[in-house]
Amino acid sequence: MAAPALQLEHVSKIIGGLTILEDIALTVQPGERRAIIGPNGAGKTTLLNVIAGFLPATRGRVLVFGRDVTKLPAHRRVDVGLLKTNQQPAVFHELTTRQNVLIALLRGRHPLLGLGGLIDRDREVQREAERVLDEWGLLDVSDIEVRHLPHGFQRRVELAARFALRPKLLLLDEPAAGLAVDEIPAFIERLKQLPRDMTVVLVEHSMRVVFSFADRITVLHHGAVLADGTPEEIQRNEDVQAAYLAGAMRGRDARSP
Amino acid sequence: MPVNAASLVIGLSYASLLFLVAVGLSVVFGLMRFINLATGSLYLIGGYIGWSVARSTGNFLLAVLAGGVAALLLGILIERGFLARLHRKELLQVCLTLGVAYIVQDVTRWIWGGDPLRLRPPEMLRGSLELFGSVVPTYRVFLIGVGAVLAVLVWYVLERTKWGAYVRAGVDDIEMVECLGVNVRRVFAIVFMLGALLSGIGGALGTPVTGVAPGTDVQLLLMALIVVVLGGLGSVSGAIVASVIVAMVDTVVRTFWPQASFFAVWALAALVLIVRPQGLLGRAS
Amino acid sequence: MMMVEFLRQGRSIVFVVALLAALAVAPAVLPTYPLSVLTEILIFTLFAMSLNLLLGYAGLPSLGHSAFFGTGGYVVGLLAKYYGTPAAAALLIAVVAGVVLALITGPFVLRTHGAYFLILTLSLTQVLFGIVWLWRNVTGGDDGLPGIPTPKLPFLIGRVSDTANFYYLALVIVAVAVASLGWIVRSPFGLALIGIRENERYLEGLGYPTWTIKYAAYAIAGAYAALAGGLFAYFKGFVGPGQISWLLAGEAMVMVIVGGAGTFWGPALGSVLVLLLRYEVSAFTQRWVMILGIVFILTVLLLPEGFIRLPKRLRDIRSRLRREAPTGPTVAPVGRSQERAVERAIERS
Amino acid sequence: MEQRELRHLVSRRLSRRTLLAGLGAAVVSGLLGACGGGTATPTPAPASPTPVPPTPTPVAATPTPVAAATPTVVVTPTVAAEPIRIGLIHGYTGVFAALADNLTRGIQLYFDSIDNTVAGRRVTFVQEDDASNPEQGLTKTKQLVERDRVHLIIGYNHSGVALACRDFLHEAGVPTIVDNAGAAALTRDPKRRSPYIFRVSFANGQYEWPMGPYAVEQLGYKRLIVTASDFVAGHEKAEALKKAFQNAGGELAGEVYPPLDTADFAPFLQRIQQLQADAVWAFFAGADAVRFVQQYADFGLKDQYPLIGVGDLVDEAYLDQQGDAALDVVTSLHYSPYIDSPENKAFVDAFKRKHGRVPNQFAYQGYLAGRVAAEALKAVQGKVEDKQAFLAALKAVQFTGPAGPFRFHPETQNVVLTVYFRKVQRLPDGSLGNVVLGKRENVDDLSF
Repeated sequence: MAAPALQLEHVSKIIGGLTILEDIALTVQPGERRAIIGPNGAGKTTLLNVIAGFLPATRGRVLVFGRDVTKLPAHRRVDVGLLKTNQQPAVFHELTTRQNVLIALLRGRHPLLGLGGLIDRDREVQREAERVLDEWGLLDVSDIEVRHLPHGFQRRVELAARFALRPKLLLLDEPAAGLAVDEIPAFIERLKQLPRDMTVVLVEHSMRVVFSFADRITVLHHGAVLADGTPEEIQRNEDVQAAYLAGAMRGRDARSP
Repeated sequence: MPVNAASLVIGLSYASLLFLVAVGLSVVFGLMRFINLATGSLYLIGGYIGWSVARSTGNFLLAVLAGGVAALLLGILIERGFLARLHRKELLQVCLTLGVAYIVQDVTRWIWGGDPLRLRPPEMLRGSLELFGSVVPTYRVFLIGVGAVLAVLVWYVLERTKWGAYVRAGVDDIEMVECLGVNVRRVFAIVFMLGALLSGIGGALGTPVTGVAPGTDVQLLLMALIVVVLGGLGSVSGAIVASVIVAMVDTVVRTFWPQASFFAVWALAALVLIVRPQGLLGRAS
Repeated sequence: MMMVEFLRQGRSIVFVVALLAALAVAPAVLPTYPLSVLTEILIFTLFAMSLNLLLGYAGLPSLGHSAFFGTGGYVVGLLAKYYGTPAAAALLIAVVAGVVLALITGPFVLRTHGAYFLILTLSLTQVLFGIVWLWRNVTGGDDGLPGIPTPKLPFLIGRVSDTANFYYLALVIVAVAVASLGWIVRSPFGLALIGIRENERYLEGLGYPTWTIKYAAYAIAGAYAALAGGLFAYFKGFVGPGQISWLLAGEAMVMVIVGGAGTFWGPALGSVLVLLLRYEVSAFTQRWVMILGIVFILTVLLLPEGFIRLPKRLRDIRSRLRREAPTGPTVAPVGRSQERAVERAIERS
Repeated sequence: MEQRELRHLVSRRLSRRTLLAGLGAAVVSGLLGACGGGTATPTPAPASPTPVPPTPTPVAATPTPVAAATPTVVVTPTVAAEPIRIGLIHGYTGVFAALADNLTRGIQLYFDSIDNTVAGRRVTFVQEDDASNPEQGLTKTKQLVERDRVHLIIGYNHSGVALACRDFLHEAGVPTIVDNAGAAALTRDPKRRSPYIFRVSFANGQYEWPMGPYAVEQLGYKRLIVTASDFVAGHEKAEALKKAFQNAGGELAGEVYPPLDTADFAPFLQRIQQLQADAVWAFFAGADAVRFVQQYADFGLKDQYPLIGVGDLVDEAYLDQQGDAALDVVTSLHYSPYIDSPENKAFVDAFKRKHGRVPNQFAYQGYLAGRVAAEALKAVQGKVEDKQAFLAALKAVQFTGPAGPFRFHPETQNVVLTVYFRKVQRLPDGSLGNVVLGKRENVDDLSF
């Protein structure tokens, strides 16, 4: 059997004496769509950041496709096919849409940290960027600085740049946040069209997105895994319901230490 | 005897001056990430105006107040005129305040000439007194007193009042304070002006020791920058602690290894930043 | 698309060729004094452009770039004084020294950001300044090292004046250096630098080794600054602590900002403006310091993106007047065609 | 779509190009217009009585108090040739601004006294600011020589600037009178002195060393603490003094070198306090001098060790600020406004009339420079263009000036000084002044 796409072993994160994540174990199989949910302050975003390497784990191991990446910095984890999106779309505001796509495509293409080539001369990457822009319906805005684009478009630019890198494991941090209600169905459709050889881990508040997309759901509560199962199982789980009710009431307190 | 009471008085009196110049810079720095390279100019203005007022009225207290007010006016000009537009644009702030510093430099040279001027302390503070077996100038002891009082005052206002809480919260998280319905801009403006006032008072109080001349602004600016960074941006206690540390290190090095005094404090600043990039009492960003 | 690209490139090629041609014939039309000012402008252009790599592209506000400039100058000065090293070798060693200094200090200064980075680079420069000032036996202290022989291009000796000779030498070196800087900013590395300025973390999330890139940029900027410093020492025939002083770093910073930080030609324009102000205005009035200050302030207020954006700024103002619709201060002005493009894209999706 | 974009681009391209071209043209023409004055100005024919000075910056246009009083244009029937152009270069901005102003006042004072005319030829000035910055100084010197085509340069208050410009002045063969910069090498070092460069002020150490024997023999100090600003000039001066003091049988008790621009001397004074000596010798200038003398008194050191040193410490310009702290300080210098001679009295009175204050050493040096230049010009009947004759005339200049006989050392072309020992005392009018105690004559710059 192939190694799991993502495996967390006893992962803990302590910041300033405060335990944010406690002894998390998680296994995501290749091709799986996994949602991580939980009340505010449960540590979902922290968990994604630990996986992506932006925050070092205090304890425990992170394995991606069987490879131990615990000690690797974030940029090296991209090499094993791991990419993450942000709550606020991770785009470069003063670059154009095209440049945002190019910057992703150009990663590691040229020797000497990229000093060994010229962007304009790299016809291949230009064509590829054109294709990506076309694919994501961004051709019309390709030469506009991203800061001038509406939020939904910025999200699209972010995803286009990420997908250009053909990730094998994609971490989505509240991708639907900031979308208008009527934009959500189309967005779910887009998610569903993601290729099946890609593993997706999703943190999301919109239950509509979660339940129509995820194969399995993990529930975090106070930095620990509360439940793990199929959407149906989670829906029936009483602990989860209790946690959500309590969490909804204490949400704000839980966020600030 | 290596370090005696006199060294202490010297160091602490210098620390008082540094604190007065640096505290405004520090809080403004921390609050608005505003890099004010015209800080030394505020000191210079305070010193020159103080000198002129003392010369024409003979009243030292009036001179100090006038120096503070003059710097305050310049501070208001900078704040109202320019700063409001340059929020969070560090490079432009550097350019702008450097421009202000140039202008102040030139205008003061125009008005007061290039010769060094010195304000004489009032009659009762002249001369020296004996302290634990060392002779120290009375004025230095007075400076320590004033510095300490102002430090406590600033500390109290910023650490113990509601208004100060807004400022401190603003240092950490501006959006949050704005959500509380506080007019952060006004808080900024007041902090900036208070900082200018203190720098000006520092200038007038400092002239009996440092004198004022072209170049005094740059010396004080550089020292203030060190203090601010050592203490940690936005931290009043940091500014107090760092003022004392910088002044004491400077004093001790100068006494025992004068050659090194040229860059001792810079080496100290570099060392601290390398070990603790956020400064001694600053919070990690 | 290919056509468009060709035209776009063509435009800049025309500009560069015209500029080079103008600079090449300058000695024929300019007397020696303006020519030496032009030489100084060329050298400072290189210095400001190297700083721009950090300041404008990578968003690292260094107030200590003169450390590299001065290092280059002192290497050249010391080699000339004690070993009589030929200029080509000395300049090469100066560049290496700049890189070495950057590689040593980089790991320390790159731990910090923003204002702290500014102060830390300033501190390091001050420490170097102190060393140079105090090490009188070797560096000449505040008097500096005078009497550095100015190198000449051998095949031009006797054909043009010495001033013109060194001008051509500087022109060739600066032109090559600027061309290579042009390569750097148009390379994926250059784009990555902007990414670091915009959001270092996002770039890291795309798999870029951001720290290494910053380190490399710091070293590259150090190399170019040292080259400029070495040239400057040859040009002036002496090197002194003023060339390592933070005030010089501040002036370079101002050149970059006044010209246009983060734009390729901005620093060149900035060095032209600042040096002309310094040398020409001071010939007319002692109040030139004040005038310089006023220019800084006006630039910040009226042309925050630098003089290089003056044409664009004028266009913006014109189009705003035409539309008579005041845009809010926080919303950056968007061209009409851009708005339409966004609308069109939204409709289609 | 393609086409529209293209058109858009082309129109943008055109407007950009025109703008760029415009900008470039503006820059270049600005450069030419601003810098090219030298070639743009036609040399006036010798006979044409052109009242327009060919230089863009006659001193009369600058707002200094000196200039304001200068008669703008003097057209006398005797003016037959184009004016003699003298370049004045000092650090008019920056830390040494006041010093530069005093030097210029002195120069102006002398030339005013001869109606800015020598041997029937008018003298005009081009004033340039080197900001006491060697890089700027060199550029400005080139500007004076290559664009303004001055016949003679008077200036250089800063050693670094003078050293930086030395090679250029030498190679371009510009007759130069240094009126302050003391860098010893400029005249003492046979490899660095130049037949074109003269110095009317001093070489560092020249007026300091006589204090050594004077302190031992006249003041009776056997042990001395030496303190000076930590820069080259400070060390040069201190070295000369130390050597002379030790040769005279004195002993050094310690040395302290505070950095330039020390805001607070207290720690150094602390150190001095811990040493055992008969007196303290000090060299500080500018703001440092004011602070040092004041803080020296504040810490009660005046009662412990008498303060002696160089004249810069208690310059007439600072005495008012230093007040009683300066009383009884004994210094050596090549000038004092209280030298009792008719020449000095005339100079002091003239200066007082014009500027309302007593001249200091810098005003005196400027005055000397002006007079030396004028005397040499007179000797060649104003034919400054005959460079060799003019240089020979400069070398031969001799007269009795405010501080006694003036002449250059034939080998070094540096002034031979009369060094005065002075003491700060309260004058009958209640102000403070450096009263002359004694003097040492014929001190040249090879004597130490």
